[in-house]
Amino acid sequence: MKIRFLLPLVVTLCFATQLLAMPKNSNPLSDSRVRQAIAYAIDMDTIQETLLEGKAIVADSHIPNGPFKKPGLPKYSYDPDKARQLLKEANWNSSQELDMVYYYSDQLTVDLMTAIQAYLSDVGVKMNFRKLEGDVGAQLWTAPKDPQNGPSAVKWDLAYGAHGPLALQEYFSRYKTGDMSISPADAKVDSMIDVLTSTADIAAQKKIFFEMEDYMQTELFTLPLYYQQAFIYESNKLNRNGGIYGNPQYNYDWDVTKWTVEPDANGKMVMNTNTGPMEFFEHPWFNPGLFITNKVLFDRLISCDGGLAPTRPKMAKYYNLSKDAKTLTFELKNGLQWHDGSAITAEEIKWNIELALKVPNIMPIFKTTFSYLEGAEAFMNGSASSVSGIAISGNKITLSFAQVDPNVLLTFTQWAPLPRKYLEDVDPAKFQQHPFWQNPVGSGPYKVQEVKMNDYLIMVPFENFHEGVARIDEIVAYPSKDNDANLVKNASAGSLDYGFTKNVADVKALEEMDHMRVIPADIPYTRMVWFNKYAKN
Amino acid sequence: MFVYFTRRLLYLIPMLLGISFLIYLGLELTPGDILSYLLPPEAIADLKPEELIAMREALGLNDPFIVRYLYWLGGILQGDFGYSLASGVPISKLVLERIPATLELSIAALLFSTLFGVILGSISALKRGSLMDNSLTVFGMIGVSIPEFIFGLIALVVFALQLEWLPVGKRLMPGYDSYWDHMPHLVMPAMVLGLIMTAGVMRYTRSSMLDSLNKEFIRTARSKGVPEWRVNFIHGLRVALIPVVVLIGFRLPMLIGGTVIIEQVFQWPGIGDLFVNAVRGQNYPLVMMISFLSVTAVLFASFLIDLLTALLDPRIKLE
Amino acid sequence: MTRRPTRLDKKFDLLREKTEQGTLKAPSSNRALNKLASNKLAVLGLAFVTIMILASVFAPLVTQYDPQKVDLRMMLKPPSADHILGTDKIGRDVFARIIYGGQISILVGLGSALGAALIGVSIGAYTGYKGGWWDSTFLRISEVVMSFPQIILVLMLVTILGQSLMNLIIIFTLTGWGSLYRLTRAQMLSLREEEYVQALRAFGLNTFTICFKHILPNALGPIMVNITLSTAMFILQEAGLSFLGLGVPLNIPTWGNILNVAQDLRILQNYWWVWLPSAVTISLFVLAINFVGDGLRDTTDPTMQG
Amino acid sequence: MSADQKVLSVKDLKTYIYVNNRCNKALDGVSFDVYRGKTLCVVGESGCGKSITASSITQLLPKLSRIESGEIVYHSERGNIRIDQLERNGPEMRALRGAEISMIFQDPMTALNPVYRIGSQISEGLQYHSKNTLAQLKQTSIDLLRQMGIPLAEQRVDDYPHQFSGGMRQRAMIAMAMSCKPKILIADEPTTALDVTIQAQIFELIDELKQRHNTAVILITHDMGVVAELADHVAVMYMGNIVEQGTVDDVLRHPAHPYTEALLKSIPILGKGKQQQITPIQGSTPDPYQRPKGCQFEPRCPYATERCQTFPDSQSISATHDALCWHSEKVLSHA
Repeated sequence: MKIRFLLPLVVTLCFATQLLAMPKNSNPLSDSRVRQAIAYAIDMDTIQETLLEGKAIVADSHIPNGPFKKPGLPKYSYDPDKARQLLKEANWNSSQELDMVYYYSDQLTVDLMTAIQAYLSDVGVKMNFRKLEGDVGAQLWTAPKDPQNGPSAVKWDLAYGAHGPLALQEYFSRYKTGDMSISPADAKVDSMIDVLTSTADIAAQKKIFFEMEDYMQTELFTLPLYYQQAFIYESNKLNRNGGIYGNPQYNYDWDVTKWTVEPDANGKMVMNTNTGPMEFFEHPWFNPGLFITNKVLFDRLISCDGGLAPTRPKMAKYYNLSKDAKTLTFELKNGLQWHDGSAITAEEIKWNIELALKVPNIMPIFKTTFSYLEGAEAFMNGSASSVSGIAISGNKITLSFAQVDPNVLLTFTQWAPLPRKYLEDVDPAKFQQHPFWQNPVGSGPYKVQEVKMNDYLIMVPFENFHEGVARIDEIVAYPSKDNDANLVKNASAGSLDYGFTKNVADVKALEEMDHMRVIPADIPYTRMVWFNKYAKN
Repeated sequence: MFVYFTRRLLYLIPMLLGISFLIYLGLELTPGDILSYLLPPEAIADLKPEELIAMREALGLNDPFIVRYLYWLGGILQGDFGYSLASGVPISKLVLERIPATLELSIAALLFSTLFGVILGSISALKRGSLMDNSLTVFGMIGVSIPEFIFGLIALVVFALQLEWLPVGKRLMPGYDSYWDHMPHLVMPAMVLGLIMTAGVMRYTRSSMLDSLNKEFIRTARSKGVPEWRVNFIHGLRVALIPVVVLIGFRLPMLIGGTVIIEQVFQWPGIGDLFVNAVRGQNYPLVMMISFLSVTAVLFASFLIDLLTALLDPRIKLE
Repeated sequence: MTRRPTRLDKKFDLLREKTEQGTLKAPSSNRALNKLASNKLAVLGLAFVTIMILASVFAPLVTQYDPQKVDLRMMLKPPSADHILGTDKIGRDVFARIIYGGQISILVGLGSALGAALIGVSIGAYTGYKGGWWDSTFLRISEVVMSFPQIILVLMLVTILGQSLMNLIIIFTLTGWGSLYRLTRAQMLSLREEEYVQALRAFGLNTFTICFKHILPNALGPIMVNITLSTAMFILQEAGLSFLGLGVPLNIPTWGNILNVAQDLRILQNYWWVWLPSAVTISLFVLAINFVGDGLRDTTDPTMQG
Repeated sequence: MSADQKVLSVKDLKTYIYVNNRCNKALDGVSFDVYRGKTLCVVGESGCGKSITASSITQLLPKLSRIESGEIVYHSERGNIRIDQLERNGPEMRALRGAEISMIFQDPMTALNPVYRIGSQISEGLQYHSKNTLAQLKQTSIDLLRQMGIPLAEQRVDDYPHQFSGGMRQRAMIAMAMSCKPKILIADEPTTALDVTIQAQIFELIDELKQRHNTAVILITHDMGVVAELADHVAVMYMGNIVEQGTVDDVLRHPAHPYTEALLKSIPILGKGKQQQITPIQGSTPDPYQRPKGCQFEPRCPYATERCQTFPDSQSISATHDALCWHSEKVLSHA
């Protein structure tokens, strides 16, 4: 519908491509030449080698390297002369100071900002940076009332940050007119996003991705700096016994049940790790795999490979996505149990999906998938008591979608159902605050044995796990966030057997330890500089 | 005496009321948003403004100020310290869980610093002007001049990582059954915090002892022909201790403050750690309650110190 | 049975000899200054503090390097003839950063101490002299402020005001005035009973003049001591806050921020020149200030003799 | 006065004080004797060295001072003891203090330890100089307090010093000093800090004790009235020297030193009525660091001559009476 309405606009705009290299408003950053000049001014290769110690990949698009990335995208390799020339063409006013913001509190970010500042000043662009405090989200992403002309509702000119979505489409879907604080309405982008988010066919997806990447990178809507890698570290005591490595921030077929650890003096296999709960167990619907607890306490319907491509059914006996990608059918395995021994039913899965629709902070792709279900809208606004698009018969669940979601299978590789009987009374707005999250009951290969909230968490194998009982006797998780500040201390002291980090400095230190090994993993996690292209007042 | 202390205790009430109001007022002015703590910044980027507003409303962040203050105060009076915004866990539970750790650390550090400070300070005063006195004074000064976290980190690298004498940090570990099992974990944080505080106690004991040794009653004691140790300790130190105890009372806030940084260095799961996390996460109720409770603790402890001073100094009973 | 000579005896013999020969110099007229000068540690401390302040103020003359000049190809180089204290993680000259960092650290320390003194002393002097309602009000307020563990109050205010250089100075000032207030007030309470004050009052001088012009100068000794000691304390606190990531924004070089990289154990263990010089600088500076403060205390405190 | 009655003789005692890197010759050759059951009053202006004399005898001198030369001999039952040669706080010295020679200080407010009960402070010396059980010690304290005329001694023995009035504290101090029945009691201006009405009571008490126990008393005072009342012998001190000494009769009635003469003229004598002429001593005490070359009193002395530029020898007026003045004859005849 929308596409048909927008088509004439796209055509008109195609004529205007010549005009694109002009400032669109009073903000010089709306001029693509200025943005390109900034890109040329920064020597990302040197930064990658030195500051990032080679532990990153220089980016030439939002999208990480892989089949969905168009070969030969413009790279903007370091060329200060070109930068100066472009700035001259764009009549850059050298007295203007750009205001750059960021929200990380680590030393590396400050160092990177300092380096970028130095590079920019080299070509005659003044830039000052500051860390955002307080309500970061609002300061970054408040969209202007008038998405066409602005003025900008945020103060900054440049923002450094990262985007690491689960589905590649999300990299671009956020540029849709009215959603973002930085880009004036662009019909071409809108129309491409519409195609992107409604195509399930791989070939068609590739085509539109290529098109989109090319447009975004040529115009340099946003400057991708580098692709962050994740670094899995393991002690030499740990053996995955053939289990594969993959994106450690999400769930994949890592076969944790087969892992072994050198037994301790008592003959017990104990694996020490971090990301244990600090005040509560973070629920798995927002960060499905960032914490060890969410990985091993909960099970998913479908499994996927290390690159998160769906591969096989897991809790499901089988699954089937119809040709038009609008109907997904599962059948649950027989005899599935929660950790407390009660049965997992198909009815419970339905209740879970309905709850997920009402919980405000869940992972965006889950939200998208569920809200595309038939009758989801009616259920959300209260006019229906249940979602009509979910049909249950015995162990079989049939999901009918009103709209095609290219990531529907991905959702079910990450989304974990929860036991209904503990959460029946939950207020969706305070989902995370429910007492359940002090000692959750799940369906994964490990279950909670002892929670000592500020000291440690002990998890032991779930004796009725449907893929066999796990071999490691105890997983001990010490409390930390996903970027564990005490990682190096604890690893040197030998009290960490598994974990992952994105902190380059930590990786270097881990690599220097004889008893640890580090395995880099490519993840969709792009660090970039956003340009605020709206006019400011 | 009973009247004096009852009065002293009653006096705490308006004080605490004032403090509670100030704390609440102060924290209301924080620009932070609990959502920034609940969600990583990347995630907020993906949420729509109306979703953000709905989430704020649900968390009760939109009531008028005085209403929120009265609710809060009323809650405290009924023993309801509110709930952590992050987890929904009662704050009383969170704090109670952490109290043993902080109490352990601060009492150990307090005992250590008092014992060593008083002993070294007295030696310094008795050997005034000697090499011993001068080196103790200089060491004490160096001690208070090194930032505590550097001191802690170096101790950690040397004793935990290089020599492997002591655990690198944390408190309780799986398999610890007896209360004493985790004592090796306590050694380093308590020593580091204790040593930092020792310098102050030592310095103060020295000057108080010098003061006391210059008093007339010291000459009186000597004129009776009693041995020197008795003159110095039973008469000199005993009187010198009174201001030292008062000073330790004054330094209690410093002790609690010191735990904030030391707990971070040694992953000690105490109140300080909880507080830093709460500040970073702008978890208002938690920050408010911890501040309030720490001041209450300080006031109550100084009250106890007053009691102790009265026991040490018979002159106070008349007042 | 003769007494064995002690260390003191030698000193006594010398003094006695000089007295008998009449060669003992009469002490100079300014006893306090004389005493400070005879305190070697205080003189040494004063010299170090002065050198550091001068070096910071005239930083461009001391070092040719720009403290913010990034050279990614020169990162983590050990001390050499070019970079006498080596380079940091992004190739900046560590020596230059310490010298320039001194500007901010000393500004924070001294600025906050002076700010606290301004508030504490003026309130303490006036209300201490006047007494009455204002006096008891401020006494209560100071009690409230001082019963907070300082770092907790500071952290609370950091979250309220946000993290910036100016805010930090304001926060330190707001949290630090209590002790100076108490001190000044106590001095005023005893001095206002002195006879010369009664006399001034009888002359009909106004309160303000008596208070600030006639009494306050007599209380300056202990106040100066307190200001020096507060300066040392604030410099240490700045470092502590940097450690928590809640101090001066990381992009501004301060001693605390330079030292903060020691949190990275790899730097702490392998690249001593990145953090140790700033640790030593902070410690020496604080130590020096403490020595000066102690020296000042000894000279202004008549009960300390010997 | 036979020699066996002598309990203490001080000969040519020099004690110097070294404060602020200077040398103050506080006692510059002091000699006197003390006799059993007699009171020696040492008089003089403040700063003349009275208290230093007292603390030299017990070696309770300030830290930065020392006995340079001279002798202090204590004639004990076991023989003579050279006090000046004992280690300051050594065991021999401690054995004398409290037991044989005890002291009462100027200010009873500060001389008692504020944190201990009166009783325990009184018996503390006794505890070290004799073998007694705790109960005995307490009983002795009570008895002593009662002897000192403190009512309800059984109760007051458990009081703290701050609960006592000034006079009572000084009584307690005396009880403390007398607890071991010493041979010599040194009272260093024991009443200066007390009310006038209490002063007389304290002196009476000291006199009574002296008579009862045959104790020798060295009373340091600047009150000539007290001297007239209590003293057997008088020593007048000026700038670190004893300028005149003798029996009370010798010194008060026949002063042979211009300073004594001036001192006596400068104070009113009770009962002489309004007509008496009071003449203040002219000039002021010199700076101890800028002493006159010869006679210390020379700059203020009406009798001063050229000769006074040299330090005078001691002039013997009679067997019991000496003065340190070239013109003592003149002074004597003047009076």
